[in-house]
Amino acid sequence: MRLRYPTNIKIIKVPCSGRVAIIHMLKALEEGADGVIVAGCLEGDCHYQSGNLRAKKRVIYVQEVLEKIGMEAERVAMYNLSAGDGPRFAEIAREMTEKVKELGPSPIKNAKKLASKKSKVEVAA
Amino acid sequence: MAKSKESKKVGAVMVVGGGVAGMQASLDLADAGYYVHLVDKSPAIGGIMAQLDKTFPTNDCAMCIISPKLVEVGRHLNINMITNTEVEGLEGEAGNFTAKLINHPRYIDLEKCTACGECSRACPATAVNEFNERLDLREATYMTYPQAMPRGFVIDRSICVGCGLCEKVCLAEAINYDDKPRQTEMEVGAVILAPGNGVFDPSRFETYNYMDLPNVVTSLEFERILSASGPYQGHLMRPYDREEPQKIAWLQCVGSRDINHCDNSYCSAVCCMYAIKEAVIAKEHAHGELDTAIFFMDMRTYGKDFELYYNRAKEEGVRFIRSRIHSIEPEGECDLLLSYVDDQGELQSEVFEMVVLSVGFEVGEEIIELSKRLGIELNQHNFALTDTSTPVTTSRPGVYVCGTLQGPKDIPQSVMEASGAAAASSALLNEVRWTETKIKELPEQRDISEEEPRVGVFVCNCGINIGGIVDVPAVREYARTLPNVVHVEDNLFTCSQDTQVSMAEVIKEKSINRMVVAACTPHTHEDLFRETLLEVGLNKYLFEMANIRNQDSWVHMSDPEKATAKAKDLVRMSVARAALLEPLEERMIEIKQRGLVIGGGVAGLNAVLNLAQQGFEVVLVEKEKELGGLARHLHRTIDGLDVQKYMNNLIEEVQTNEHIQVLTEALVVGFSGAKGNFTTEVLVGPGMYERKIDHGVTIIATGAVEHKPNEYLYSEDDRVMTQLDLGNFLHENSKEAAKWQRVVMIQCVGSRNEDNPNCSRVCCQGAVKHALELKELNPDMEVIILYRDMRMYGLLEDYYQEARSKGILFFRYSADQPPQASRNGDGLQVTFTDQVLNRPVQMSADALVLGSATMAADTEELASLLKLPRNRDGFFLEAHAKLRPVECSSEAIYLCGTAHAPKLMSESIAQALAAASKAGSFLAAEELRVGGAVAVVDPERCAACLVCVMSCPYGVPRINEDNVSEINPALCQGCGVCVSECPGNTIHLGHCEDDQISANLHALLEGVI
Amino acid sequence: MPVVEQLLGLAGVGKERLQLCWVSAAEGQLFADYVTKLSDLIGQLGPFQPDDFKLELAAVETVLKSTRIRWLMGMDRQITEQENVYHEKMDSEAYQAIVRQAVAEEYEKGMIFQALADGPQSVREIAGKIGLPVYTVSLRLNDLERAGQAEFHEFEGTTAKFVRMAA
Amino acid sequence: MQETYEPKILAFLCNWCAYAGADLAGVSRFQYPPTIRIIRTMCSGRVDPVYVVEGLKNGYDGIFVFG
Amino acid sequence: MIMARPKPIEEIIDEIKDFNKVLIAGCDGCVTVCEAGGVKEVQVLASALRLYFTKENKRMEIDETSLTRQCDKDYLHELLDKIDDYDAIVSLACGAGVQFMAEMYRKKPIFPGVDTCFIGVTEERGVWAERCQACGQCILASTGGICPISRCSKRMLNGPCGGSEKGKCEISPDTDCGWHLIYERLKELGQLDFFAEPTDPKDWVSSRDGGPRKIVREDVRL
Amino acid sequence: MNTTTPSKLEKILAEGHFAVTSECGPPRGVNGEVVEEKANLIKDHVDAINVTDNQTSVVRLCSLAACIRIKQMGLEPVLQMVTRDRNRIGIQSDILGAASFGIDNILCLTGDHQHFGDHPQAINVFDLDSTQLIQTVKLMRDEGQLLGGFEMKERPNMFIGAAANPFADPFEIRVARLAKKVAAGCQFIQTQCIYNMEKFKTWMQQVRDQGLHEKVAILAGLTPMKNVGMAKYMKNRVPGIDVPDEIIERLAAVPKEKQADEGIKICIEQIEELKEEEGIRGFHIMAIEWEEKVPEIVEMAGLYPRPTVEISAN
Repeated sequence: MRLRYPTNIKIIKVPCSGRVAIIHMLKALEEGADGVIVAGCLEGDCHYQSGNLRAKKRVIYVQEVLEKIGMEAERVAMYNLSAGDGPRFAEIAREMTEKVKELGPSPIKNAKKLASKKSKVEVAA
Repeated sequence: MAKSKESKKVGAVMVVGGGVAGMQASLDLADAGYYVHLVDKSPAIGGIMAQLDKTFPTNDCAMCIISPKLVEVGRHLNINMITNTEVEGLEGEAGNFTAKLINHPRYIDLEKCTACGECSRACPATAVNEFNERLDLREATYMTYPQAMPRGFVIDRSICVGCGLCEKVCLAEAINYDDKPRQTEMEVGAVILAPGNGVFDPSRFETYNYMDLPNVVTSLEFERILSASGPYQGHLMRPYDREEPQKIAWLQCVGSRDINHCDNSYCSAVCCMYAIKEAVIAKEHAHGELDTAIFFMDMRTYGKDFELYYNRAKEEGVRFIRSRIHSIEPEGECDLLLSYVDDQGELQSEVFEMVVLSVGFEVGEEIIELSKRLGIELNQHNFALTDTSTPVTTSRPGVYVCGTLQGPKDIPQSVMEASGAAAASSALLNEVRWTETKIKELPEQRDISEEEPRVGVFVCNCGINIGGIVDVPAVREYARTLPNVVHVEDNLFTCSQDTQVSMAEVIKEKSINRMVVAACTPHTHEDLFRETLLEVGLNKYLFEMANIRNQDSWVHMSDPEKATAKAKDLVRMSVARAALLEPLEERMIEIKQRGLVIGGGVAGLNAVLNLAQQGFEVVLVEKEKELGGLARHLHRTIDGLDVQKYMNNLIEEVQTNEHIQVLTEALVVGFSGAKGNFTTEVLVGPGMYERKIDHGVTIIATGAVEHKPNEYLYSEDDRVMTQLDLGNFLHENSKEAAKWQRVVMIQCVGSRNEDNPNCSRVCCQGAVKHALELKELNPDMEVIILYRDMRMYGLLEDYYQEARSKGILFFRYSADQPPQASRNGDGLQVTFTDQVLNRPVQMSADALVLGSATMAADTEELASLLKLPRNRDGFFLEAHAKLRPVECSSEAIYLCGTAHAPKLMSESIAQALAAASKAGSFLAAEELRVGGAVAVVDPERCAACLVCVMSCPYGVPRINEDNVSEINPALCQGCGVCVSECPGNTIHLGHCEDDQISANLHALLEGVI
Repeated sequence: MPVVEQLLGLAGVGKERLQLCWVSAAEGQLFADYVTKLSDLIGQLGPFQPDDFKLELAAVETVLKSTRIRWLMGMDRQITEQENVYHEKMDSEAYQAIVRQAVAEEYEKGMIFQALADGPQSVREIAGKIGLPVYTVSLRLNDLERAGQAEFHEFEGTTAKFVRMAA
Repeated sequence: MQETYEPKILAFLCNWCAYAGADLAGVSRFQYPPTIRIIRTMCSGRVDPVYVVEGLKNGYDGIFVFG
Repeated sequence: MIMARPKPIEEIIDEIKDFNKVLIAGCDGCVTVCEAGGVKEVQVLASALRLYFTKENKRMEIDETSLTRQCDKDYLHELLDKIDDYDAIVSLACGAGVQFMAEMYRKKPIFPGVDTCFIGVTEERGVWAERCQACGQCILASTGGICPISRCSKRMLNGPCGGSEKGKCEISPDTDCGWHLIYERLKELGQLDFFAEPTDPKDWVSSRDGGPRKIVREDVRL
Repeated sequence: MNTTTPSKLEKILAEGHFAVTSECGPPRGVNGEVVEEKANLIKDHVDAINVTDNQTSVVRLCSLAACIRIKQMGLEPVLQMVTRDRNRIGIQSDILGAASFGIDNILCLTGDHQHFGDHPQAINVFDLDSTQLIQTVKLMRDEGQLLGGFEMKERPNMFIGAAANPFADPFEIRVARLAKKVAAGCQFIQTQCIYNMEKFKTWMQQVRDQGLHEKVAILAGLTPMKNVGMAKYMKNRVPGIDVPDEIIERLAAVPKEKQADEGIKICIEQIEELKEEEGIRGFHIMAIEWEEKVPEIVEMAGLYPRPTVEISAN
């Protein structure tokens, strides 16, 4: 339908949202992602019956961990949409991009940049 | 099986009409080993269903259900889609026909056309878009709908001015102006007619002045308005000024049950349900409060869970007004005035902002012509003439019919009949199975485990869809710099046939062992590329797709630089993941070539007979002493079939067929194994000795029972009887019955109340059948039927018509004021409140006949043994109400007859044939592919903590003898939940390993820091 | 020229303001007469205020720039005199009708496109501004949506607002 | 409308016929109102309909095309 | 199985914030079963800690490993060569594992990553409940297989106290009263006479109160 | 019932009078006089005064010290002891201490869980439970032995009592437990405060069926209600108390200021009713923080004046 949404979203295909483990979300943040979306089917419509419910619980767990270590919990979010709902996906993409923009770049990214600059300096010195 | 000389039968079938029925029949037959020619007169298959927005009763979006079927038919090796073609004639006899076709010119070569859409964007000529029911325009070169199959455009000569612009813009040089109509002939063994039907054109109703009031639309137009791919992108707007209507009315029976405007006296069976659906969905779409009103005569929601749907609609505020609107007058600038008489008899008039005409089915001229050309007889409504006991066989042997040409019906019924027709043709052509079909020989798979990953990257322009926005050459050059990449190339259309061939060569030449294609969505093209890999001897899982079209170029059109950067990221991610892809082999396991049918009623008998005719060994298990089930108590069907005679020779045929083994007085006590290899334990005969049966498929046909009412003095007075009792009574002593002066019948006894909210579908026609019989016995007997809704759906309406003309009186009662049966002296009395006079009426009766409900048989134990879900009322749950009505959710177990839901005998037979067809197709494959993208447990690190056992939604993981967890590849659905839950991280999911995902992540974010 | 004339008519500017005359190199006199006659005619018509036709002119411009109309105009002779790609000749009257129809459609689309310039509006608002019947605006707006030049924006109560999109 | 108002008119003259005709008018000193401004084009075919609109938008009261 | 609950992450952060190189050691035994200390939890904890310290711009290296069990010396031995290049270790094993590792690697600070709670059972996925206090002298024979020491909040040996209500313990409506269960079970087994005579005070020597305990079995010892 | 201990309470019961006991809660501080004031309020109207031992796990002046004070006032204290706070060593040494001061009534309780009190973090002991405490006191009195087996020269001679809650679920165990306590050596019982009459009567009936009412003197526990709020609080918050709705409605029906008197009236009616109940040998009136009302209740219930019994000094 050629709807438009910002380019910041990069999509990884998994068989079911239930396949996304907590470690995947944390690793993404560790590698410097500013935000993580886990998108699953509408509740009750999951092809694998309860995959999306597991995903929801894991996202909540990651959000709690983020809060505890002083990062914004909204950087990770769970969305549910149906396969036929193209506009909803575009809406989600825009909404999440806005939200993450407000939150600003991920502290990890800056820290890593700083660290790599420092290590470069050390090497140079 | 070599083609046997003496039978000159042809192992191919022609299916006429590519709607949902045509597609289902083609798929069943192709899987069962026959070559299918699917002929459709329009440029794309999909039929009416493709135009629908949502479908009742599940409210799934029609496109979401039908597109997998479309892709499957489009890609199936043994289905040859011939679109834009009509059938000229058909000679020959069953098993060996010669069909003459005319292929109308398409002017676009389907091989080359990649559906990029440039031509239609440039085309200057426009015409009314029939797909969107004339709500908007379309160009001369068009594709009927975005997901059309075959994916290609067509030029509509009637409006094309021939300016040649499309040829100029078409990069694929697919346009061919001197395409000519071609005559072709082909040999087929059987023909299945599924041309579907047109809908009634309401312009014939001057009083509705449909033509000059834009806000009066047909139901199909309303479907397009609601559909997300429709003219208004799914926003609820009325055509005149695109305002959101606040009040919409639906007028039922437009072009059905009507003899003065048109001669369609039949009921179109689906309009009530789709009107309710459209009202409910419209409410969902509306922002503010939407007042919806349906004007109807009888609310005919007779199918499975239809009544629940009707009740829920009432709860959601849909108003149901029992009156037929005569005319629609314009009011103000564009509103509409309807006037009607309400229940209390007062004249009411209301102004609506939009009116939807629920148009019924009508057999179009073309279809009538087609039927004549193919030499099949039509009944008085121009539907195909079929017999109750053989619902899918036409008057011409070897030619079968299914779908709406056989009679007005809804999608599940059409799909059932489609499978039924497939079963019938499969039985006819059983000896020449697998003779015409092609099987793809695949070269030996190269063992690449030792090799270093050598990744080939193929970036696609997809015409200008990608190339126009993303700088493809830059992406290609960027890919060259990525690790493990040994070859990069970009091409105009990677999915076109010639590119596939060239890619195969490149792979061989550079011994590439991983392939990354940056193009469109894996959903539509992954299998296509995987097949190319197989053809070149590579394991099909060594393939990764970067979606740089649907998820990049198409959605970032306004920002080419960022889109190109994103494309590079996506390619980098895919290359990183591709390097880690492992070859996954799929094991073939043998399917036990025997079927098991549980339940020996009319459905079970038909299923077992057809399976046998398809050449398979079948065992029939029946817990009663003799076969027949509920049909034993029926004598005559409403259209005159002598049930007992039919049942007797059916049973005789089953017992004499050497492929069938009948076990009566047999109770199922054990059930184990997986699809293709079930083992069932049965206790047989009075001696209850145990028998173990190994079989590949199971068909459930456990039937239903008649509800024994506990009201209306049923058990206290023998003059009060159920319809079945009356059937037996009439059969034995009809003279006695003739003496009756007055017979009162009460409908909906035990149905449509709290504990059984569903409608039992068959009691209305049962009552009318017996009423007509009674009138024959004694014309001046007074027969009175008290009903809540007369649900004489489809062609049954004629009998309702006949009953009224013969003086049978019909009185309506409302659920909250049911009739009372009482006794004074030894006379029987019935009192009820007449809706028109609104006063109680009391009358004596010689006999009181109750239309009692059809309830589910007690299958508690069987359901738990087979782990089959049942709904609240005890009927078995089908896998999908619309598209898989005869399959259970667990594979290779099929369902038919009244075990699924109450239904007419002819409908049970159709469903039985459908179940036999599905079972036949499954068995015909002889081998089953399992494994591949499934979960595997690494035993060393398994702490046997049972987390996987507890978290798998399908309960597949088991702890084996050396107490570590084990996952049966045949049952694992590959969702990967256990992989993420396992605390020891010891479970691996083929093609979606943790390291592959982290490689993806790492590669993505590598660019960032 | 017939197309431009039709457009000027539609725009309410009146086709008199555009004159086409044939003058050979030798007919200096004829040239002068034409000039005088026509300038009197224009004189009677009075000054032409471009501002009160701003919208219409912009619409005419878009129509004249649209590939569809230019291509139809360009191919007019080819199809009606020689033959089209199907090696058939179309009778020019039918072709003209098609062209006229196309021009009218494109003009209405152009007007709506211009009207949408100042922010999201409903069908009725557009109709009011450009003086076309509501139902026509609704149909043509749908064409714009199909071509990606306009898009449904949002609902204000029950009224749908549409907005222009850069094609 | 009184005569005194001076209409502004834009004229496109094809170089071979009309333009030459106009020159001839000049040579023979035929008089015609000074209201027109002439643009020479190689052929009247070159006159793109868009120019007509451009003219009107920029304030001309009339457009002549001489082929 | 021994049941444990992952420690709140802020506690672990406090434990290791002054070090630069830390090893997270999981255990594939009981803590994997109760999803507190398995390989998955090690990865999640390590990743979360890395997130925190990177955010705080503190150079911190966190490695992950997991041993088959931490209550056996030879498994602990596996860390011998690696241990030196770490400043500290966070062990996700149960209390026994953490202490045993501390005993073996004397100079390295070993921090607990989980809170070991009790010996118990998995009632359902995600719900674990206590069943045994390891009092060293099992009396289940006389209480119908339900232990009052662990199931009664007052460790009473003689029948329900006055505070039990509707079969639930006085301290909370969702804790079963141990003695109520015992009484029902005895009634089913027809052993109500066990319930009748009073039980003498218990000899607590064999329980925790008798001081840290050891089991020495000469039959298997060399 | 012959008297085995110097306890005045035992003598009164032995002579068949209705014994009346009450309670006084020691203060949450050091001021011992509070105990004395409370004792003075009720000294002529009761035969013995119970002193609670850290009731509801709330730290208070210890029961032993309070009992000593009451003894020195010449009154008859009943030492309440919970097994929650002390292990068997502490318990036995306290019993010896009490006996040394001539305190010769002891009420053996298990005690409320520390969860309710002001130190939920505390560890609870429960080395013994109430039944085992009865056995211990009996062992010390009859065999003169400590649990560890040591033979004592002088023996504490105490009249042993315990508590019983006829209303706690499951109902049928309650009588079995009472039997257990009697078997352990308990001589008198003070029940939980009674509001649900029929339930109490069915309990008493079962007690009588097993003939326990001869083996042990049952004192009916009563607590007058101050107002409807207190009634609701008791019903919902205090474990093991069954307050039927009629009582709450009766209190609610009366205006605020009248509710106290209504509470007393109910208490008196209960006493009258329980007098007829066979097996009831006395009343234990627990008027927490309302000791001044006890005399009024005792008088109005016709239990005044108290019978005098010659006390054998021991």
